[in-house]
Amino acid sequence: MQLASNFSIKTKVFEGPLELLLDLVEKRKLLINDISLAEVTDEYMRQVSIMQELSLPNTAQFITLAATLLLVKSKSLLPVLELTEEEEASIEDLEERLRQYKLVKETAENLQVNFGSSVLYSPLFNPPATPIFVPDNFCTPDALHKAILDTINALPKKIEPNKASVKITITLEEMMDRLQARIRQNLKARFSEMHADEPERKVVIVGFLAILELFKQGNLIVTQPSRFSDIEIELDKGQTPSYY
Amino acid sequence: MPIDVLIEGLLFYKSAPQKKRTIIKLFEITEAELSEAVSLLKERLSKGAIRLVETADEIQLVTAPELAPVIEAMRKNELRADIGKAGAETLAIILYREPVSRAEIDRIRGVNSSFILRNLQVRGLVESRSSGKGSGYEYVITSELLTHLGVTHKHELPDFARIADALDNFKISTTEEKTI
Amino acid sequence: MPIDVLIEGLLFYKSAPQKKRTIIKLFEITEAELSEAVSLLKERLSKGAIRLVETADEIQLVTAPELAPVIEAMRKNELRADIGKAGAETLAIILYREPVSRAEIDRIRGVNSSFILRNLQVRGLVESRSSGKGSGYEYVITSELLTHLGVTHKHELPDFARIADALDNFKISTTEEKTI
Repeated sequence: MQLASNFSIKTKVFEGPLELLLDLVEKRKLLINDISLAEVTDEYMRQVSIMQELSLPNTAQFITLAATLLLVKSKSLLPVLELTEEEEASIEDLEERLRQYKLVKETAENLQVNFGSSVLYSPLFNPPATPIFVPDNFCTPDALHKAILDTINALPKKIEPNKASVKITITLEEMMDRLQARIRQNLKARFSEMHADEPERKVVIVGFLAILELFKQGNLIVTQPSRFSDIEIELDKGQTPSYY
Repeated sequence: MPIDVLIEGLLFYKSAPQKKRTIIKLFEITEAELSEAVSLLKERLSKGAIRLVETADEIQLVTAPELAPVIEAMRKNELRADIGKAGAETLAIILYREPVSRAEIDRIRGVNSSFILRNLQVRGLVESRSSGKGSGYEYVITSELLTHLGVTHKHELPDFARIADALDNFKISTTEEKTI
Repeated sequence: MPIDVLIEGLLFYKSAPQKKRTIIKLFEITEAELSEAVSLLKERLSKGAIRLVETADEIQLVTAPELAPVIEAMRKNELRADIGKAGAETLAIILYREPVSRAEIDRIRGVNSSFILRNLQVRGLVESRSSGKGSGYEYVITSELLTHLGVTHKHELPDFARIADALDNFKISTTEEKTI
């Protein structure tokens, strides 16, 4: 109980992925573009993995957006990365959606402040003191029984567990661990071999990003002999002897 | 704001006769100011559909006499029409749940029921009474309708227990969701 | 009798929002005649305490904004309603883009809005109607919403045209609905 309340104080609860993403961009006072999105990707992934650990509802919809963010980040770390037309479109779409959501959010803030501050009142209703009794065909036990059954049938059903078709459940951290272990064994691995048996495109992307992260941290030597050729990965033994 | 506008707003909002005494006190004006404002207001309203009627003690806004045939026809039409599916659902909720607040009726139906409730009251099918707690009203079936339905005991209503259960369960599940 | 007077009488007698559709049928007038009469009525009322609120579908008589403090004082310590952050976002989308489908609202907010929409309908701030094309529903604002925002028409909201335009002009491929 104590823990839970501490958590809610420290962590803002985000209703949706756009809200979280916009919050991250605005906290850094950035404009909405591919550069700022790449910059907040790590933090976004971190927040989503926290949500996953806490098994918060609706985490799946955050992960869908994460896939696009990872694309953005991969491209920014490795400009030679070729994206398909569809992938390019999904990135542009994300930027536009974020701009649109930003406008909605700002408009909503004004609306919330104004709501009820100066009301135009409609006249009070004064029920008749002695109404005339006018029943109709609905005023029978059977008709009203049917009406209440219709009402009960129309009640909203309990919210079903999220059945969004997002299968990806692997986090960035898990991926990095797996990758390091494999590299330790093989010392030199090829990107295409490493992921040949991964059927999910998104998993490949996460894996690729993990490689780039390790590269950035200096744990790996990544070489691509020529454009479009396979990427070779080695553990940088010289710099990180502590791995042995 | 001009006094005649203030008075017009008050009469319109209350849509019931108001004591002149009360108005004088409320707006801190003299009797002379009131009668001057009333003349002004009568004059201004004369081109529209609304009239101000005045007795020794009270004033009130009403529709112009020329409109009487139109209004009377509308009233008859309203009473001749049936209460409709929405009316029947609202009435059924009150029958099975009474006494029940408007908020709960709205929550069960998923839409705002205030105008339907007015219609049911005008037709003498339900009545509202102050709920005791807070400022809210709760709705009950009129004794005329109960007699008309031939129901002496709620438990005689078809499916009474099962329906009460279903509505109770819904109440519980919606009060748990505090997501807004 | 002039149509604007007839409409004023109807609105005053009903003292609730009336669908334009219903008025057109009742008085056997055209849409153009209705909108001309509404303009005339608005103009005539502008000097008094009563205003006409208008949405795409309905019109209603209410008190002028200047009277708000007077009436609020009469209603005593009534809590000011809050619509919440999620409610405000959903309202903003409907207000500036109506008529708008639930799928579109969900897409813009990036979350499922069905629970919030039900809540807004219960409060009478928005309404759903069948979209005409296909089986879907679309959401529109009610005059009740405008009365809470203190305007008689949505175009009176600050920056209305700019925001509505901007929200329309984002280049987003609407075929991609996988994001929810």
